[in-house]
Amino acid sequence: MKYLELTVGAVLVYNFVLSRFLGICPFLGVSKRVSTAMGMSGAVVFVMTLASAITAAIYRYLLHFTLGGVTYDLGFLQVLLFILVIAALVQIIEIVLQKLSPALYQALGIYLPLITTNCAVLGVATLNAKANYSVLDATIFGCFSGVGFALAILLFSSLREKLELATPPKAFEGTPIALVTAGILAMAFCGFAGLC
Amino acid sequence: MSGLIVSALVMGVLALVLGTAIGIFVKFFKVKSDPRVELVLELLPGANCGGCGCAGCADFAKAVASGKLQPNRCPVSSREQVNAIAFALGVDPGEGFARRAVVCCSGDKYQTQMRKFYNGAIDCAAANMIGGGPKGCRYGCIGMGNCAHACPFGAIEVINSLAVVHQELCVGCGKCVTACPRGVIKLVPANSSAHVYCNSPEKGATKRSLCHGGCIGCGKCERAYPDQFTKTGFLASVNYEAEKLPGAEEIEAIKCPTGALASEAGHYESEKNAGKGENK
Amino acid sequence: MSLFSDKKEKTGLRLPDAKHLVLSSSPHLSSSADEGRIMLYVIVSLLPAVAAGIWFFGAPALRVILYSLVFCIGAEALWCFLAGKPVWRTIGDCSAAVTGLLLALNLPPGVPFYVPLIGAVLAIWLGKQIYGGLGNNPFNPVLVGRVGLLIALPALMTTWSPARGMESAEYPQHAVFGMAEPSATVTHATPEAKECDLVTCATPLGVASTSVAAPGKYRFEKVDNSAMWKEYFIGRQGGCIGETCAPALLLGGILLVLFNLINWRVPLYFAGTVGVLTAIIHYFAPQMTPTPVFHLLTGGLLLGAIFMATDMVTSPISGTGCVIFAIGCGIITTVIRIWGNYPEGVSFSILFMNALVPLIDRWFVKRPFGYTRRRKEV
Amino acid sequence: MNKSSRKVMSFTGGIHPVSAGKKLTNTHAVHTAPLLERYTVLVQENAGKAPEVIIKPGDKVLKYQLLAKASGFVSANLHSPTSGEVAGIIEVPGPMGVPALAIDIRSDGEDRETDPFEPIPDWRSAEPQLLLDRVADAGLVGMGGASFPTRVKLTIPPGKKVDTLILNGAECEPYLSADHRLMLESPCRVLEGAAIIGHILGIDKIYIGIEINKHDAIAELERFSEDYGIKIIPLQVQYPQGSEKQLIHAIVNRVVPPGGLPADVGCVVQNVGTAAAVSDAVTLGIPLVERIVTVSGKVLKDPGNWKLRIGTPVIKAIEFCGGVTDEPSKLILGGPMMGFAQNSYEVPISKNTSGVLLFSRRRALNYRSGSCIRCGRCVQGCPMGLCTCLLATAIEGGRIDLAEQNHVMDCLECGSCAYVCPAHRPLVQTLRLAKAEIRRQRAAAAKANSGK
Repeated sequence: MKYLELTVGAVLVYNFVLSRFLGICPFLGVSKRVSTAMGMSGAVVFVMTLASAITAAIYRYLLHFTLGGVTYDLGFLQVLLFILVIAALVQIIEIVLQKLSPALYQALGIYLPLITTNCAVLGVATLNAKANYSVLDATIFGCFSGVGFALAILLFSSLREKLELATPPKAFEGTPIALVTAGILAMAFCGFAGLC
Repeated sequence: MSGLIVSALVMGVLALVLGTAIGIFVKFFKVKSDPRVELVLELLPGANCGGCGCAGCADFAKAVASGKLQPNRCPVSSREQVNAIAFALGVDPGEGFARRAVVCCSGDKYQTQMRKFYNGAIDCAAANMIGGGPKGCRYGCIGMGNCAHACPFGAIEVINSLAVVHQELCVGCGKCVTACPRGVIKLVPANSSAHVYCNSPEKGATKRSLCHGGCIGCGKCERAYPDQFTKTGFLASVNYEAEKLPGAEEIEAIKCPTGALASEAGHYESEKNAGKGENK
Repeated sequence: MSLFSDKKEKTGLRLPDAKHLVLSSSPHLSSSADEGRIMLYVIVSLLPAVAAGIWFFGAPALRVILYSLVFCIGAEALWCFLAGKPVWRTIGDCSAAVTGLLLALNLPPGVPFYVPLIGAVLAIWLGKQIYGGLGNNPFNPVLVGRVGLLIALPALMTTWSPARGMESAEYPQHAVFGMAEPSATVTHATPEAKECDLVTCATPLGVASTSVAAPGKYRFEKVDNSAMWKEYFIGRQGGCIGETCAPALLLGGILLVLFNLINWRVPLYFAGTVGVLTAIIHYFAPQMTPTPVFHLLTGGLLLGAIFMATDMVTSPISGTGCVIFAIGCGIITTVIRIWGNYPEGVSFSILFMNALVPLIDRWFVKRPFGYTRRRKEV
Repeated sequence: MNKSSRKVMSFTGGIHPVSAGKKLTNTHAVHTAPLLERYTVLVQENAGKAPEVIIKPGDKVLKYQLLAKASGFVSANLHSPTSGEVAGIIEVPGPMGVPALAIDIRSDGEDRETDPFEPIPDWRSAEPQLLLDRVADAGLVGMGGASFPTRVKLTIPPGKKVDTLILNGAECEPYLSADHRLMLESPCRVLEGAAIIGHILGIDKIYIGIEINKHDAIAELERFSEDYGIKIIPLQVQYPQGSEKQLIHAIVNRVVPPGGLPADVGCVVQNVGTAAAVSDAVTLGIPLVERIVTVSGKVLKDPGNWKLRIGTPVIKAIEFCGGVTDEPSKLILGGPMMGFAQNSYEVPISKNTSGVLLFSRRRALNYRSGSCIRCGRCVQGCPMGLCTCLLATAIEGGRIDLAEQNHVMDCLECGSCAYVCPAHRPLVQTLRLAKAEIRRQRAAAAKANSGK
């Protein structure tokens, strides 16, 4: 039951994009096509899961430990360490992706390295730390937060692909209409409030 | 003090581990890429118009970096930008290549007879498949703006059912040329300023019955300036390879009887003002 | 003797000049269907619900309906005027009128005039026109308006007034809905009612979600029993103007199906999913949720299933897609009703599923003629 | 014969257009048109390559004399509709909206015939190849609409085996009743032609599919069909019942694969008019120079079916019907669903002209470029099961690639979608545009590939 709450909460109720408003940059940036959005969400799920696991481990075992009778509290290093880990992860993904799927790499463009500074990834690490989740809980939470991001960007990209064929007034073409759509989407997600 | 050392140590060890991991991945997954492609891509305008003949700027950058094409093939880049690319790669920028598009038709809805009632999709290609749209002439501009939609630079305006190119915005990418189902749009040297605004090879009398703006092949221009104009059948054309391209004074001197031969500015003005007199 | 026919007099020949003949692509015939007529039929199908709403909630309901209609058509006209679109032709397709009526049916009776005003602007501008007008909107405009109002003005949007007949002595439950007993009557029929601003009551769903179980007793016994079901079915319950009276809504639904305007599967599968899910949950954990009959008859389920989920523009094209869409709506409605903060989840569920429509359309397209699932080698 | 108990075949999708149009003409017996002074016979009557003209201006020609010779496999001979003098080879308004070359024949009023071919009355014992050559020599083309040379259709590509011949007597287009009258008035010609085609192909399974609204034609054909071993299949009244793929599906329940031909599933489909022409060519030795044309429309004074020679200008056909009673706004060659709107009265009748229709402004479909409300009627109506509205929206938004992915190339252009569209969107035109564009792209790609 606890895990159900954790997952439903991460995917629907506290959706990273549509409820917490984190990770908006790639949400808007790579949602023009469903295929690239799926590639991006794959990368984000991967990074968030791994980053959650590693940062939770670091937070629990590396930032607070006792050595030779002295207790060290390195909490001030938290952000620094988290960014280090995330940056390294993203770097690895980038290298792998460039080799395995050059087309996707091209399509994701600048947004791939930008996952490093993606507030969603750092956000999930910080939220984990704040809630003091165990490594397993943090991994699950991270993974499903990523799934939540994936769900949001998948819905959004399919809507945008449809909107591309619509004929909005000139002033609303492109990003404005996308932002309005994202707003209405967030409204729909409001309905899930209180599920857990 | 020990806190400082421990934190430095923690950071250091972590950095080392992660650095090693990245190093290992690089070893297995590294893709060789030409850094010059990135460089050229950065210097290109990024309009992805396809005017160079490649599929987008990235393709063109690859072609330039590998020496297949010369940097000046990009119609959008200014001379300075082309030179910058050439300088960065250490290659020859290539001869001047600038072109502009011209819609060779003056049959706006006041000039040409709107003889066919057309009912259907507002799209030149679609209209062309059904009896050729609302205008009588089979060779002229249909005026539903496929070229205007295709133009990435917003350089084409449809005035009174006739597409007119704004020369100051046109870069000569040629997208409109492919978009036009009739082949009315031609690419001409950028420094030319006078054109024959007619595309119909039909007989003068037939043309005259369909459109007041068409070239009737009177040959006045060819007689006056044989180097700069050629007449084939009933259609005069500007000889764009001539030493000196015709300008305002030649136009003034010839006084084309139908106004098919006009300077760019004059053509635009007359289209802009067409029909205003009739409304009054 | 010559065989020529040309000598014959050309009589009765009044052919127009050949250049006045219309050129167009095939086909040259069309059925009598027309966008404006479709919307008109929708309005006709809505009329029973509108009439029931006015009957049960009286003048305040009529006022809200009129406000909503005027504001929606006005908002549409204003936008078209500002955007340089043909005003009369856009209004002539009646879609704004449909939106206005549906929005009114989704509002509680007796809300002040600015509620339908905000709702109309949200629905017409943000929900529809910003996307390019009828046909381009991915979300149901009415729901954009309603959900926007629900989030922005929760207090106003959950202040309900009792339906006609609820104040009578025969009504089974007064106290549970927050109304005074008829003996100490303060209803809108009496002079005292004029002194208070509004007579309010609770909706069955609202009561159900807040009711606490007495030890050893069925938690929802007060609101969920056969006597109440009868009242709910007739429409004697608190709620939005158009959502209470089941017979009127069902009649509207039948009309829509007869006019061939909706896919009958959508309301059936939507309501069916809610019914089946709540039946299962009620069977195993009766204290968690009321019976399916209660769920089907209360709240906006019928209105949503018949009129909102079936909106052509925002529901999937293919039959399979429609079924998936409807089942999704049903699941989310049930989940929100049982576990969510909001007592009612129909609007949210449809809005959410609207966002899924492009994906459903992409993944569940009809297989064209000649394409077999596995190409058989002959 | 108890018809109601018989199983009526059909297909999925499709529409039920208003049936009133047929009543204008389907009880009118076929009239033979009087001889005209002048015929303008289109040089290219057939799909494929234009035949080579073998006469010169000034030549005297006789009726049935060869005017143009097939210039390849996918090409058809052309014969003179009457005797007279060739005035010239001129440009006339063509049926597709673009000017086309035509042979201008001034009739001498005598209508003298030559005997171009020897009749083969005992064709059952003749060599199939001989009969096939006769079909080719007589200049036969598909008379249903596409005017594909019949010889090509009857030459089965190597590696394919056909076992079924289906005659298309569905005539599902509203307003048209030419095939109906043909079947009713000369059932034996149709049946004999079918039997000859069967003999050419070596097939004995022959079906004639007819929509049940032509019950009199069904009864008439059934009187003789057993003599020829031909089965009459009543079909439901549903458009486009007469489309090859749908017809094959309805009658023998085989599914022609996308992009495939009927021969891929062992079928050959021929129009009943073509069958009658085959019978004439073989048993009487007459080439194809005339056909039955429905001249109809509410605005016509006296609509009816006329036997018209090829090259008859449309204006004459209208004159035969006594002119108009109300101002028409549209002139259509062919049926109202797939025919072509014309903007000239001088367009000549050709071998595939099944109808000449005049519509008033009120009757003709008036297209609007409104936006789609996704009502899904076009999807229900599409006999090919395409999501027409999504395709059209994609094409209008410039996403031809999306349309291609969603099988726009399978579109029959039958017009069912535009017929039912409540927004009156020009769906067929949009889809046709995309098809042309995709074909162009594919040709360009193929050219680029072969160049490499």
